[in-house]
Amino acid sequence: MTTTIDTSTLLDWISRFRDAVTEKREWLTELDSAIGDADHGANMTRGMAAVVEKLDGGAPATIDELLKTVGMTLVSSVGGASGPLYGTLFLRMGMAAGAVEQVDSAGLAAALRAGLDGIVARGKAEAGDKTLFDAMAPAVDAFDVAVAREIPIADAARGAADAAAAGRDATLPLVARKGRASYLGERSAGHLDPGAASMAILFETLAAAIAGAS
Amino acid sequence: MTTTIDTSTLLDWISRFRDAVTEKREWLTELDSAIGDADHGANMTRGMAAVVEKLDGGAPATIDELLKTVGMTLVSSVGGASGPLYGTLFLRMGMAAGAVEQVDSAGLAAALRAGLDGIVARGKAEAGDKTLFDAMAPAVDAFDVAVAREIPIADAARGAADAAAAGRDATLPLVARKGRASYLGERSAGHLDPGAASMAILFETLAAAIAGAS
Amino acid sequence: MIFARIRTAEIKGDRTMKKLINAPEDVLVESLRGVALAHPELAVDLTTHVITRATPKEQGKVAVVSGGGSGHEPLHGGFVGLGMLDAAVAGEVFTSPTPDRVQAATKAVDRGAGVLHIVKNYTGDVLNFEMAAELASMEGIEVGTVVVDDDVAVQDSLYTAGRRGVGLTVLLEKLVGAAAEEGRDLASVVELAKRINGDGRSMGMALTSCTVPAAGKPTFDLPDDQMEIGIGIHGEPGRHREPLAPASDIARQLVEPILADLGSAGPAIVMLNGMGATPLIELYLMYGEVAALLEKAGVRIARNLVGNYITSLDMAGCSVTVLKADDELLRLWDAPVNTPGLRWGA
Amino acid sequence: MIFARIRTAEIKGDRTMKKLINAPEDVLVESLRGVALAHPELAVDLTTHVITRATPKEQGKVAVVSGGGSGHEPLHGGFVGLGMLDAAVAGEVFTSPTPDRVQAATKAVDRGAGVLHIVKNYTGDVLNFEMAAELASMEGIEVGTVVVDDDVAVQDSLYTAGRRGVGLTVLLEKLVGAAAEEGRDLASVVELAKRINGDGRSMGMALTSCTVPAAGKPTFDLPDDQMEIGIGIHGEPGRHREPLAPASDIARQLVEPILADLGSAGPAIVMLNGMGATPLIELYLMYGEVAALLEKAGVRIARNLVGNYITSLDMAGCSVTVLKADDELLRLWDAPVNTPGLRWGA
Ligand SMILES: Nc1ncnc2c1ncn2[C@@H]1O[C@H](COP(=O)(O)OP(=O)(O)O)[C@@H](O)[C@H]1O
Ligand SMILES: Nc1ncnc2c1ncn2[C@@H]1O[C@H](COP(=O)(O)OP(=O)(O)O)[C@@H](O)[C@H]1O
Ligand SMILES: [Mg+2]
Ligand SMILES: [Mg+2]
Ligand SMILES: [Mg+2]
Ligand SMILES: [Mg+2]
Repeated sequence: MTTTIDTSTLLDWISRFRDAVTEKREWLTELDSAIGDADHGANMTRGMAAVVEKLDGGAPATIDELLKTVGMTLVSSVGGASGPLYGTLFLRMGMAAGAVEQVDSAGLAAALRAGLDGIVARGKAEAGDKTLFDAMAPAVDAFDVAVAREIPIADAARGAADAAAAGRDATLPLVARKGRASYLGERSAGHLDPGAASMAILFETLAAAIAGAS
Repeated sequence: MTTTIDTSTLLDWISRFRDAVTEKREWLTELDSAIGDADHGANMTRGMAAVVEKLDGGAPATIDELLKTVGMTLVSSVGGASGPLYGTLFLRMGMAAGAVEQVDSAGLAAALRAGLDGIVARGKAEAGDKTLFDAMAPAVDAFDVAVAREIPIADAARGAADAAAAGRDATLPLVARKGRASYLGERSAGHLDPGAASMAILFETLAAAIAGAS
Repeated sequence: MIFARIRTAEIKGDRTMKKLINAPEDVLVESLRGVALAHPELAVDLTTHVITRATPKEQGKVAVVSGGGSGHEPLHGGFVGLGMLDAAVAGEVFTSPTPDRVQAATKAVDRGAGVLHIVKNYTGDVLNFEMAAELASMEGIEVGTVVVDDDVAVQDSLYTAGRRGVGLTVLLEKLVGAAAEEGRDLASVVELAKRINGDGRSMGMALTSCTVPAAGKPTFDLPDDQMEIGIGIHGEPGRHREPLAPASDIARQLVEPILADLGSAGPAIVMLNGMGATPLIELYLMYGEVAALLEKAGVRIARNLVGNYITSLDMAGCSVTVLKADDELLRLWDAPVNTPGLRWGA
Repeated sequence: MIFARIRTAEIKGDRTMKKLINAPEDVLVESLRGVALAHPELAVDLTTHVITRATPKEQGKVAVVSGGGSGHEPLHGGFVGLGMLDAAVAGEVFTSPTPDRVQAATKAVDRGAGVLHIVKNYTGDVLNFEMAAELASMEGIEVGTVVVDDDVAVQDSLYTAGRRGVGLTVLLEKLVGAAAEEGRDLASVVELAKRINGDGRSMGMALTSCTVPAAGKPTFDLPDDQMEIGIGIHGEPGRHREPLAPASDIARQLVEPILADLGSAGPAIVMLNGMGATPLIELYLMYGEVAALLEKAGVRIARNLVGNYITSLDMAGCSVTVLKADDELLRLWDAPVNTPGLRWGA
């Protein structure tokens, strides 16, 4: 069973994430139609297509370069709210991971935490604002706890994915306080947050990639 | 049984025509939607409302003045193709009838013929062009024949109304060669001409007014 | 207030219309009221529906008058002003104005040098302007008339009402307005107008029908996957209906009949016009398609207009107008114009 | 050709859209191509989607840059030109452009006196422009930013994303553009921009949803007898939905919250803006209603705009913007402007 993550696992993650957002594109857009502007599916698909195209042209050998490339490509291809936020997530993960070729579970935990902090630094979201933060924060927390308990990395990632999904579902009744959905006031309640939905996919595919590497 | 038409019969005609186009407004507009611009019902209703309002303010005592008032009011309140055409019809009828207080059936026949000629002078329509001419011409012809045969005026008017209705129905298969419907080419076939429909109403109400006066 | 509510109820009945209006019968006057409030440089008569310049042009210059049914805004009222029209007469929606009003407008703007009537070729417009011209000449006003008939969707034949007047009307009003402003005499202005009419052609299409306020529902039913090719500007159905197609294909269907009819290539003024409910992002996209096709056919687009200039209420769709343009026309085109709908150099 | 047909088939599938487009993913670039062909006075980069003036302004003057998602045309690209913007950056439909492109535009138009970013208050726009400003200042370009947030439909609170930027953006771009053209320094231009943002408010409504090309169907379902009050410009549902009402009633629902928020009366610049699919005849009618209400409330309308200036694709509806205007603002308003979307005095 694998205990570390290398660039090929990360590449697998990226490519699974691309596939999954592409497949779920209409659903993400539908969620964004209800409380946003109907482009979240298009945004994530466009961004991840650009990322994969970029990496196909030659993937960096170190984790920091790889994740920073992902982040920069998202920043420069997505736009909207999700571009800077997902972009910052990967940029900060890369910076935290450093110029290494693999990270262990603690290293991944630190990178994810740095990514989350980056999102907060950019978007100022707090728990319960009904944003992608609400899916990512519990996932990162769950991963941290699992790592502290020395749970195998694949199981830790699985738990994080489940936590992200639960966090996504918990956005349903919330009244949005950040992003476009906040303009709706009370009318934003009763809908899943699209960013939380794509974030849950990000953790789902991370778990799948790590499981696949095991 | 009446043998002449006086101004009160004409006023009754006008008011019946106003009532009938108002009642059939939607139908006329529907016909004009199919092969025109969806305003014939509104046009005729607006025009006849203006005529009745004008006459309510004091009706002229002679037939020529009465009919010319109707014609001028239509010209200055309807617009579109039907305004000048219906307006000219009444103007020419008035000119033909002269400054009298009543006309006999021959006088009415001559006036109607003059009205028809006026419409042709203005609009250049020929038989089969799918216009109001196609309802009016057979009506005027039928009235002429009935008068020549010394058929009572009420029956003559009834026959004219029937001829107008038949003329209207005969426009159904025609391809329009005048007015807006002509732009449609072959697609104008299979629809009644709206102007022919209002013209049939004009003769129907004339017959009713004369019958009412009998 | 109660009255307003009754009217709402009426609107809400089976005649639900998605329109920013009060009672359907008040649309024209209430819209003109807005024009009057928005444009102090215009004089808007809310009784006769005649729009003139607040500051009339000098004595001795030909005046230019146009008009027709409403529902084509900014045409014609939005083109009143320096370098374009002296007066516009607004009829009810899609219904030509009456002769007395056209005549009143004619009389009001005559500066002693005669008046040009710009008439779109519809039976109603032709007949009402004809009667107006008769009335005006009875009052000693010299009237010249140009009947615009540029729509290649319609067969032009001795046995029909001929082609409709559509998009070219906009270009003609601009160019002829500039000529009149220069002080040319009526005969020369009429001649110019007729030459322009001979050198310009248009073709239009619709993605949706429009809804006439007084009718309360769409003039024609157009299924979700169909479009009409060869429509006019009054919600008349077009010449034929076909499945929705990409913009490139639609552009070809509009450009080809124009070029076939217009013949030779060369410099041109081109308008890509929206029918009222089509947003600019689509109009520019269509312009890209149309311009590419025209240039390929040897037409050099010297000037262009892209936008909603002659509309058909809330119809979605567009039309293309191509006018062959020599140096004189380009000079007249570039002359200052100051109207709500078209403005430059002033 | 085969490719084109495949695309048509796609369009024709369950995503029937009544739009003049080819493939949905090409809408932006193909529309920009049309802009480029129609406006030789603009330089349109079809790769970065940046629109600049073909003739840049003189060295030493502050440059003004704006941008945002597409679908609001003529905003922003249609406001590039003398007296208004130096560059506009067009994002995908309803999606803010990316920082690198905003930065590229900023760098391209900087004339050594710094650059003002006009940003509408949406998280996406704010974040991307923020990153762009960081990038630009790393290159030594001084950037000032104004975030426009004029939409009174949205509660402005410390605990939300605040009010949206809508109609006021148009007026602000015009006024600030004029100030920059006069040669004022960046600090003074930024201060002016913030003052304008503080003195203007907007409110909008929709009769229909819009359809995002990539989504292929209306963003929200709005029954035939309902309207949305308090919408933005991205097809977001509004604050509440209610039965269709007469224009007079709608006008009241738009004007009242603006005045309640803006406070005192006095001279103002007022815009009655169409959302893209509403024809001028209705916009003028609405302007009549709105102007009457405002004047009654003591607002003296010194200048006005009526038309489609900041749209939401093919949405039917309108918005009202009121900006308090002193003599300085009126002078800046009257200064020459020469852009595709707004032009006078030039
Ligand atoms: N301030 C914020 N912090 C964190 N996430 C945010 C913030 N604002 C918006 N989001 C997320 O962005 C998502 C919307 O992304 P997207 O639709 O791609 O961009 P846009 O809102 O610009 O159209 C929302 O569902 C929400 O999860
Ligand atoms: N040249 C013509 N001669 C006679 N009747 C005509 C002519 N042109 C049109 N019409 C009649 O006018 C009717 C249309 O009237 P209306 O709808 O009121 O005017 P418009 O066509 O201007 O909208 C047609 O149905 C036709 O009967
Ligand atoms: Mg979105
Ligand atoms: Mg009609
Ligand atoms: Mg008509
Ligand atoms: Mg967006």
